[in-house]
Amino acid sequence: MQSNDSDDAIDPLRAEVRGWLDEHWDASARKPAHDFGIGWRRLVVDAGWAAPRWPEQWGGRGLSDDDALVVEEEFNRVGAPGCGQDRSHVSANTLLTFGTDTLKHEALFRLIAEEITTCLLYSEPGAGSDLAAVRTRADWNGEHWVIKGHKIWTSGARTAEYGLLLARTDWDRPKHKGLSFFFVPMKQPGIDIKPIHQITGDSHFNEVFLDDVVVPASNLLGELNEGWKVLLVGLAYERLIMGEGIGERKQGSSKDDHNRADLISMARDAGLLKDSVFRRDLAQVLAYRQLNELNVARAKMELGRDKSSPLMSMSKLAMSRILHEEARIMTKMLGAASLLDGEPHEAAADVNYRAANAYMTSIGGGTDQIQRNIIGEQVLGLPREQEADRHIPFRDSRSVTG
Amino acid sequence: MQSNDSDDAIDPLRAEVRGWLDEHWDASARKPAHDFGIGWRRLVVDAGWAAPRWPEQWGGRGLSDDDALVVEEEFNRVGAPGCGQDRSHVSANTLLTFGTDTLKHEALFRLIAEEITTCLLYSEPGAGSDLAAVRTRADWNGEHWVIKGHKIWTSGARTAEYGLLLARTDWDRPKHKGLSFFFVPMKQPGIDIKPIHQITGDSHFNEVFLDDVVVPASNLLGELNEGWKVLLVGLAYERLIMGEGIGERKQGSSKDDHNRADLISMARDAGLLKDSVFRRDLAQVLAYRQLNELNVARAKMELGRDKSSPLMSMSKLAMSRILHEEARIMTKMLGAASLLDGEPHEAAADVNYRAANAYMTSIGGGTDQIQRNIIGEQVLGLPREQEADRHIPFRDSRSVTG
Amino acid sequence: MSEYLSEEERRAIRESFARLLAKHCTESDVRRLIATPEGYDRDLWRRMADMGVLGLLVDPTYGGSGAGAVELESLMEEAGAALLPGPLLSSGVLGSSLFSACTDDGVRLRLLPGLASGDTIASVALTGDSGTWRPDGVSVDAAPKGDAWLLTGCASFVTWACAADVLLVAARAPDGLGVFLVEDAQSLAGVTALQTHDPTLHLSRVVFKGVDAVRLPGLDESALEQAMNLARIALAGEQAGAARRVLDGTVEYIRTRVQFGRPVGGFQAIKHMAADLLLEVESATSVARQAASAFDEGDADSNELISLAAFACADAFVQTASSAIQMHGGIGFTWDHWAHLYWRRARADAQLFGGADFYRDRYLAAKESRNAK
Amino acid sequence: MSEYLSEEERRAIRESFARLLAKHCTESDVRRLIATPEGYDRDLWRRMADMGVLGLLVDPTYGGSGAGAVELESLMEEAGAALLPGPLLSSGVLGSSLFSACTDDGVRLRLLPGLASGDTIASVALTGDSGTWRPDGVSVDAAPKGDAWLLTGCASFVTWACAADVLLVAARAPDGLGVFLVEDAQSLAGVTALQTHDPTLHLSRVVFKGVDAVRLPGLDESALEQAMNLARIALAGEQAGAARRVLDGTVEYIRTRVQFGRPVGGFQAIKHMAADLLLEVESATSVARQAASAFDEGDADSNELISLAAFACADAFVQTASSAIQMHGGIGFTWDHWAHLYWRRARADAQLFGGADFYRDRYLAAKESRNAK
Repeated sequence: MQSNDSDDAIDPLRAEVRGWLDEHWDASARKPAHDFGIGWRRLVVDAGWAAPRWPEQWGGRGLSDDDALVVEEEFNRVGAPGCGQDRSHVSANTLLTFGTDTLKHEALFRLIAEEITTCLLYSEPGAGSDLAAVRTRADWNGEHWVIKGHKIWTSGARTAEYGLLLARTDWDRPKHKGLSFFFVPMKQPGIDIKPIHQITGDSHFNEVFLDDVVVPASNLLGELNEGWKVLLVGLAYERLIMGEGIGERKQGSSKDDHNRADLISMARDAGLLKDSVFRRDLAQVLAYRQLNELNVARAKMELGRDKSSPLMSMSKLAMSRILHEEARIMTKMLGAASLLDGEPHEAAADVNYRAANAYMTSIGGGTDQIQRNIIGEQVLGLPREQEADRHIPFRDSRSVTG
Repeated sequence: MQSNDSDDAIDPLRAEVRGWLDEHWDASARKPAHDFGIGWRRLVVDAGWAAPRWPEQWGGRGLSDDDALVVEEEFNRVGAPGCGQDRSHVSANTLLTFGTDTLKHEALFRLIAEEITTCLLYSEPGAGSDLAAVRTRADWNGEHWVIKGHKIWTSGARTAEYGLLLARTDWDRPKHKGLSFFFVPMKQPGIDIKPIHQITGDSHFNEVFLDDVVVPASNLLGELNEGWKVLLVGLAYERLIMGEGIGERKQGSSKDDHNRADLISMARDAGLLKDSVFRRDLAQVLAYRQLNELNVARAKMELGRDKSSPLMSMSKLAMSRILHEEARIMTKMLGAASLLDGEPHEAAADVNYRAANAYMTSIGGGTDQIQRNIIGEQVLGLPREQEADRHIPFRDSRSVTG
Repeated sequence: MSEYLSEEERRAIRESFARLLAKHCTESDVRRLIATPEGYDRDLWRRMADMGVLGLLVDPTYGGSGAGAVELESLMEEAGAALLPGPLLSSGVLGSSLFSACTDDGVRLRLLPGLASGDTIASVALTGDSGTWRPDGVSVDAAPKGDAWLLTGCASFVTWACAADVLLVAARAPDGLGVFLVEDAQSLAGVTALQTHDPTLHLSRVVFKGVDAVRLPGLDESALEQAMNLARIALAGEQAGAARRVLDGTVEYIRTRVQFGRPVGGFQAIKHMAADLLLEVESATSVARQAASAFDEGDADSNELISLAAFACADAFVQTASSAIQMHGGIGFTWDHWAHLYWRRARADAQLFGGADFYRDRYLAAKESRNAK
Repeated sequence: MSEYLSEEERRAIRESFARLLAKHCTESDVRRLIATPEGYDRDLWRRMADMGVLGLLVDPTYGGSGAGAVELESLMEEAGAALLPGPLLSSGVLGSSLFSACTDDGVRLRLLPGLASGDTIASVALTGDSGTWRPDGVSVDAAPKGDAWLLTGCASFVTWACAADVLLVAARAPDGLGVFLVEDAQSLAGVTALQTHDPTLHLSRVVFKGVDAVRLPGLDESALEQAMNLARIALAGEQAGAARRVLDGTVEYIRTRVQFGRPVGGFQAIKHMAADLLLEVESATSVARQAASAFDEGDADSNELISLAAFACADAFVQTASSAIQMHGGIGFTWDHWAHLYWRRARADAQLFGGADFYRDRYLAAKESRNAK
């Protein structure tokens, strides 16, 4: 990976990106150089920089991973957003891989230009860790798919243009074999969205009730009854992102996006840096975080930036411990003050929020227990957990029969 | 429970025990008052004090639990051994409950007089946690039982008069339903005893190879193929005893029987009692032990002295943590000195022995993991672990087919 | 143990209290109370008084039942299990035991009957902004002013001052710590309600700018410590009882919640968490009860046991409530589920009267001094 | 990273070393060596020299390969995995780096070629009976005696002194800590072999009653610290490699050991232990390697990373080896099983050069000073 900036050795791609950015982006003001009549991100999409690894047909430039990183570097260098969607945009990548051309034409460019958003309609009250037990049904009425069911843990449901839906299309097959994956247009009747109040106080998530919601044939992703495969691609991404600590953002709260705790400064302010008991705990918590960062860095180095690795699958589990332990040590720092909460007690509110929000990582996107199963089975090759209803028709499963 | 010592209120039983002891036991010298021509323990047996709860026919006095405790108190008061076998002698109690009269006449009195010992022939290389998977076979040849198999983790095999053996008598029934329980005479050909060298350096245990060993019909305990039930009685006892910390005895080593570590004195000698980091760890380890003692005391108070209770089943698990943590903190106290070992480095040898020997409690008599299953299932009523071969003929189980 | 209550009476009052709470302090009652400014149920308070719960520690001479720490701990297990909000610990434990220890019979006659009958509610200010609940954390000064005293300074984390008729204040007098009575607490200026993490707990900060108060004779630092010890035992009982309730509820859930075709409690990861929690809950129960009994008996190891109870019960409740959320999965992360209410109480209880590490050290110090003998 | 070894050469030497160990340092080899007085395999030592392992840190001028911490760490992962007994750390790391830092080219020319070829074995005495491996733990004094020096005092926990031809001694001179050379170490009086808990490790205690020695110029406290840093990195690599091997072996066992009709690795209690261990093992690997790379690059955070590696790798190896015994059940409790050999090494490695808590504090101190900037 090179980041040689000397002009004499500059490669043509880097020169091109740089030239384009010089023309379109005002690096000092951190905004577009002119009013181009369209949004900045759409401008980036049109230029082919939003997803440079993608084929040209879908707005990309068919670049190699190394070349795409050159593009990202140049964008980062001048602080211009909009690049790297081919690496980080879960829904768009899923659509690119599994979608029909009709649907791609309809949604792909708007997604990577971030003109529209999506939401995830995966979990159900009866299908949490056991996602393949979903009972939301999709039936073909001769014209289009008709959806009926109850989803939960959906963030951004109200603003989303599409919901990525996992639904059952065949009840006579085993649980994993009768599922299909849809892009559901969210702006239609029959969709009822009810916020979930979390233990943090936030309402980041929703329940979504679907009652005779219609979906065109072209919005089926992948093959009929092969929805589980489509889903796995998205889930792998979600875990990877959580492992890098993005899960600790206070999404939906009034706080900053990136608020990693500066534990040393906090400890110094609390006069605890001379307390040897506290020092040991603090050192261990800092170590957990740094070790995870080193693991992630090594994984990226060993395997290239956008491939997954055994290390990545451990990262979410590590992050769960980090967030719980950080909240614990911060509570200790505050002592009795952690009894308080709310705006007048900012430090307490922050600590208590973190303590509750840590469960978002240890439960959301697969509980710690499920993560350990995955690591044990998929990384270490240990025998699968026995699943009583894995091979029987889903309609005979205890999820249906109770 | 009364321990009123004033003569005017003394109950007749207490008076009788006291009188007997006055006559037979020299409390100041802690030995029998005279040479009675037989061993002290046999004297106690003959007087009916060794197992006072038992029926008179088998050497007891048919006393209630409360009355038996009076006898024990009086024996303890003057430091006389030999009482309480009806509470603590696992083999003898098993024999009393399940044995034939022939076998009882042959062995019961000698057992509680401690003239003979027994050993346990339960575990096998392929049947550790899964004890019901034993493959040692017992076949009836028309005259007696013929035993063939390989047992492991047997202590005291060389000196034992009898081995308590779990063997398979029916291979066509499910694993738990084809086992029988025998008292095997150990002093006979066909029994080969090979010591196991443990990680502590001790050789407390043996492997026992049985090759056409013969056992009379009267040495079958309980019904044919009902050996699992007989076994459970013994196992419950073993766990109870480990939970009270008897497992931390250095059996087979040259050290004392009761050598609970005096961690506070050790810490004081090591100059660590002023180290606040160390103090916290030390306090926590002391707490683990004291909490377990309080649990055991409460269980005894709530349920009477020789009944089992949910608390008792947790005690072995607690003791496992206690012993491992004590070894850990003692290692910390020694620091670099724990690199050493052997006689010239007594403190190091002790710590390193304890660190290794802690596994005797966390693995022996049911691993911590098995204990948690038992607590979860039998105390909390959670669903049983699925056991793939529980309901199939044992000869079709993976333990046999590989 | 009490000279006044028989074993049967003790069991009977615990069972009655449990039934009362099962009826009037359900989860929905607690949620309803959280939304009210008072934060507790005056009717239930009255019923608790009628049942003898409020006067438990008060001598029969003053209308109580003259029971001891054993009875108190036992009832607090029920209060914890039900997540009872209100000034029981403030008024029924700290207030009652301080007034009872006061050597002025006039004060006792005037205050204790009201405390036992529930007509008077006491709140006790024990610590300053440091929130250490140690003598050195007291930041109110008391200066003599004729026969009376003048209080200056600040107390914080004062439990249920909002509900109090009388306020007892630990303050530094020229001759050492003392306890001072401020009557008509509702008209006291300088009381600020604090927003709390545990919505079932009401706390206030009180600033004293020369407040008139009466010094309670006989209440020195050691009397204060005795009252604190009773409060620690009560809190330990609350924690043990609450932890047990949380475990029971969680076990019930994992027995019935089906995933992967079977109840999740059948999976070892969950089953073993439950087994480990049971050990913590049983240990908490054992030590809370033993600390109470040692206190009543005046045993030499009672301080050691009280410290052990303080951190073991705090840790057990926090661990149980924290694990319960994890074991419930997504549903445990929702506001409408009961788990986080206990989790908040567990976090709060772990701070009241000082943190676990403080008591761990105090426990070791007590063991050391016994070991040295 | 080295200027002399290419990426391919580095990979090649690691693979060759791994093959060599797979052939000559099997479990039965280790058990055989444990029973010998020497405790290590002289033939294997020679082969390691031929392969360039012993001269890894030695400049090509003196017959070595002039590699750095990155290569060292990488080979130590293999050495740890194979439980290699012998003076690699003493001679190949501490000895080599101290002699290399000596400013007297004559000393370098005289000693380094022998170290690289395996003909000379060095042992380094770094700490006294306190076993702290800190400057204040040095309890040998050096007094000038003409051109030479006289050593008095005592050093302990000296690794592989029994095998050493030359002994390097950290001692307190009038102008501060220095390093002193005692040649013909085999005829040195006052060396006592210590019985060790880890039978693959040989330790001695050395009493100096006026022993003649040569002071090595250029070796002050900071040179000593640099050599220690290399040794810490090497030890971290050994721990990471050993922990990985233990986990691999344990996973292999639980994949095949059948109880209750299925492999025990299918039970969550065991599977999840393995998953948690993998996280520890991967973290140990990451930090050992990153510490090596930061050392070679002279990064500002290299001290921080070395301290982090020291405690994280020690803890990871102890945890992995301890859990491995538990996961094996009864068979893991037998002397004939390999698990306890690693467990003993893990416990020993966790004490060498200072315990985990010391490094945890040192890590925090390093982070503090970076945070303050």
